[in-house]
Amino acid sequence: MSDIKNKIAKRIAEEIADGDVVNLGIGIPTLVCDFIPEDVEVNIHSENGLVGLDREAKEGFEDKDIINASGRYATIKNTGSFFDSAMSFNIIRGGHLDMTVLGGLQVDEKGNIANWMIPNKLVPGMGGAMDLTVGAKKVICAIIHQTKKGKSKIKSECNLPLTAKGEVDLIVTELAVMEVKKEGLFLTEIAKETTLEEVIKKTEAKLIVSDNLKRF
Amino acid sequence: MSDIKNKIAKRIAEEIADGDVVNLGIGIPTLVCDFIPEDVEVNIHSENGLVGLDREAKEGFEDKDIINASGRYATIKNTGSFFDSAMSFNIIRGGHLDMTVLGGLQVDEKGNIANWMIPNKLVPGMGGAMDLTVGAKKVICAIIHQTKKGKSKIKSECNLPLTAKGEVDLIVTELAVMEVKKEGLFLTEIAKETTLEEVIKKTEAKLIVSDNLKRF
Amino acid sequence: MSKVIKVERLKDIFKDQIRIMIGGFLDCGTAETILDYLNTLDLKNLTVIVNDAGYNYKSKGKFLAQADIDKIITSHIGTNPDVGNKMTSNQIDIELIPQGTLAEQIRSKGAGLGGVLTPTGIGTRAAEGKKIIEVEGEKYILATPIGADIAVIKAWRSDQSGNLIYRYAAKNFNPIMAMAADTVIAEVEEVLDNGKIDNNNIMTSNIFVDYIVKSK
Amino acid sequence: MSKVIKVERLKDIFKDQIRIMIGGFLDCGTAETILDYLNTLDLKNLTVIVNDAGYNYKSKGKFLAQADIDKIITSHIGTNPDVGNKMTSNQIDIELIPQGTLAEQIRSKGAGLGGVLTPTGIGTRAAEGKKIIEVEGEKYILATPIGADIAVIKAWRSDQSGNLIYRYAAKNFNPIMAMAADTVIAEVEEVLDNGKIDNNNIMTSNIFVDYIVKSK
Repeated sequence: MSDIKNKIAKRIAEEIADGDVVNLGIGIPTLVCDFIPEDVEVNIHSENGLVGLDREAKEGFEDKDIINASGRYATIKNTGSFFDSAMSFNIIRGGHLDMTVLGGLQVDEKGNIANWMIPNKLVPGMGGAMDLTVGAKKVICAIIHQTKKGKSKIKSECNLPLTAKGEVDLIVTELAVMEVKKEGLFLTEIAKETTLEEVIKKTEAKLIVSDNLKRF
Repeated sequence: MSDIKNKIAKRIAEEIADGDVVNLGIGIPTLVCDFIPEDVEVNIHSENGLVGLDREAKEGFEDKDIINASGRYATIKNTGSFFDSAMSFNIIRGGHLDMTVLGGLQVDEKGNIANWMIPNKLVPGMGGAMDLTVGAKKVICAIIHQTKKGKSKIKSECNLPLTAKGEVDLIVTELAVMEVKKEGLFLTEIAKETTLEEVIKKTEAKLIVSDNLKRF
Repeated sequence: MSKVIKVERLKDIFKDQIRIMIGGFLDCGTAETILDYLNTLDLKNLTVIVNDAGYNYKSKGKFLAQADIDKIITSHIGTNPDVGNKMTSNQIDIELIPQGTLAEQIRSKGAGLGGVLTPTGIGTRAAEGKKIIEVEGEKYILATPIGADIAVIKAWRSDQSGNLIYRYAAKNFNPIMAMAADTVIAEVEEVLDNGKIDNNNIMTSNIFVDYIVKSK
Repeated sequence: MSKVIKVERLKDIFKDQIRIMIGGFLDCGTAETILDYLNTLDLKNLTVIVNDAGYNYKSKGKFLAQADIDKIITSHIGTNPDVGNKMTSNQIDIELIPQGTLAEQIRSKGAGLGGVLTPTGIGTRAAEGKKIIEVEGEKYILATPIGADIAVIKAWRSDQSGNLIYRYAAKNFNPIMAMAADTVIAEVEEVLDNGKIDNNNIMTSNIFVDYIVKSK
């Protein structure tokens, strides 16, 4: 399982350009950090009110007033800064983030994403996810291709309550990289460990296979 | 003339309670400061971005970054603070000022005030005046009773473009103190130097004379 | 005059059936001394506005899990299963709002605005029952002001007059809640004499703060 | 990487027909070195967004009086008779907006909002041509976002990465303009090495700032 998650995170890391301001959600997105090359400087925004987020704090070096959005003690780069929640979401909603990476329960070929509730079962709330998907210039959904029961999470249409409508730009799973375009979902890359047939079979959404299909 | 202005300012100073947060406009309102008793602590807000405004700076002690809303070098109390213009007008519009004192070109019996332009003649702009009149809990208009040509500035209805509609609570001139109420304009005080007849004669607005008319 | 009070004084300030805002993001920037004290009172039929439901075993999260609360307005309750259970069993009404919208709604109250137009949540459940306004072909949700009777906020340092400086990521919702409640109670780690606080870096002016409680 | 540039580099950044925002309240918090340099360029058909028109004999006010400007969006021009004359003789279009509304419109742009509802100006000329929206029986003006191609702002200190700290009342419109333009140029009095700035008190994060010019 952690291999799968790392594969997704590693591929997403390639999307980050030097100098980008990026917000990484909880779960797989957090792992993206570990795969960013040393020569790529990324400015990580955390919606609880900081930019320039660095690694988690070492034991014994925790500062009660520096946490990340998961509530874990963190550190900040020497060029980092802090702000209140209104400013934090001005940054998010105002288009000042180059990218956000979010997990998902479902995502679909229209770029819809559902990741904040399962009616009558799990209702944690949307937190900052709705703002992040609407506001960031590029929205990447980091998602495991299928549910534990073998159902595709890459749907023709999400049936869980949406986090955002038509905002996802790129979907990365352990099997495939898919771009959301007006014409539909473009399959641009498949994993080295899979076949085109397997990807199509495991994907509910209709895929438009790129002429230049790559491996990752 | 300065006698007249000081009389108005002195009377308005009596309206200020200990601890009040107050914004004083340019002109006569600025003079109000000089008449506040020592035991009344007033927190003066200046719309350019500070609260706790103190006297103007002495020559040789000016700080380029501490000015009042008239652009004059000022000083700040040791409990004062600074903020940006969005916050400054949050304070104004959000009802966090106990009082504002403004000058006027005209004011009327419905509590309308005009003080920002004379069409085709003087168009300085409204600056912060529209926000101040709408936002402050109590709006006092400090105004000389008549124009130089002997016309009443206390009108039945303003004919200059309005700064605010129905927002003035109290009008203080060198001749009279008038409260704006739903029923109309209540004359509650007249100057020691005048007579009721003179005030009525010099006032275009209809006055409801208080049963308990006082002198000031 | 000092605004510093003993935490026990709050017994006379908090009443049944009021609306309380509580600052903080998870544990960070939460007034733990005040919340611990509130957990000893027997308040009834409260409404609470808070970013998240925290953790059920301490301060804010314990209060949300155990106090007699009719309604919580929040962006996330996923960290507090007790609150989730109370919702599922209809013991409590939970209104979930996107975090950035919640921040703007609180700010709007303090800023005297009638609301803001946000693109966040268009096409999702967050738009249900909300007024939709179109500006230049784009749809926005009208997010109206949210205020409270009392705000319980946390800062780092204050002076006796109530000026506040926050520390690092402990700002979050505290500065905006400081503007949005009739009575504002700030818990601080350190109370300085007037004149000893760095007045260029005061984030919340003393005009907003009614009481100061020192952290235990 | 340092964002510090020589003021002469601005020749390549400013173009004809662009929208420029300029921070400052009268003289205070205005980027005088940059404005003095712009006064040597021959830019054409500009639109300028600025709190006030300043004084005609220096920096901002001189620029507004002498440059080839088609339109100024501002709250007050009363201090600059040259700008007033240009308006009267129809050489320039002046859009006057209440100061607090102007601040919110600039903030809205940076915050990704579709606008805010303000009570300021209802029943006055400021409401003419504006959309009026009623919320709970109260009328509000819909104030829509105002952005620019370039913002010219003034801060006190920066680090090489572009984090900004302002000084006293020189904040005014600078922090909100820093969020509302495609390119943000900050003039500062002092440039510190990364890590040397007090990062708890950074008011504008480096993510907003493109270039730093040191004051002469």
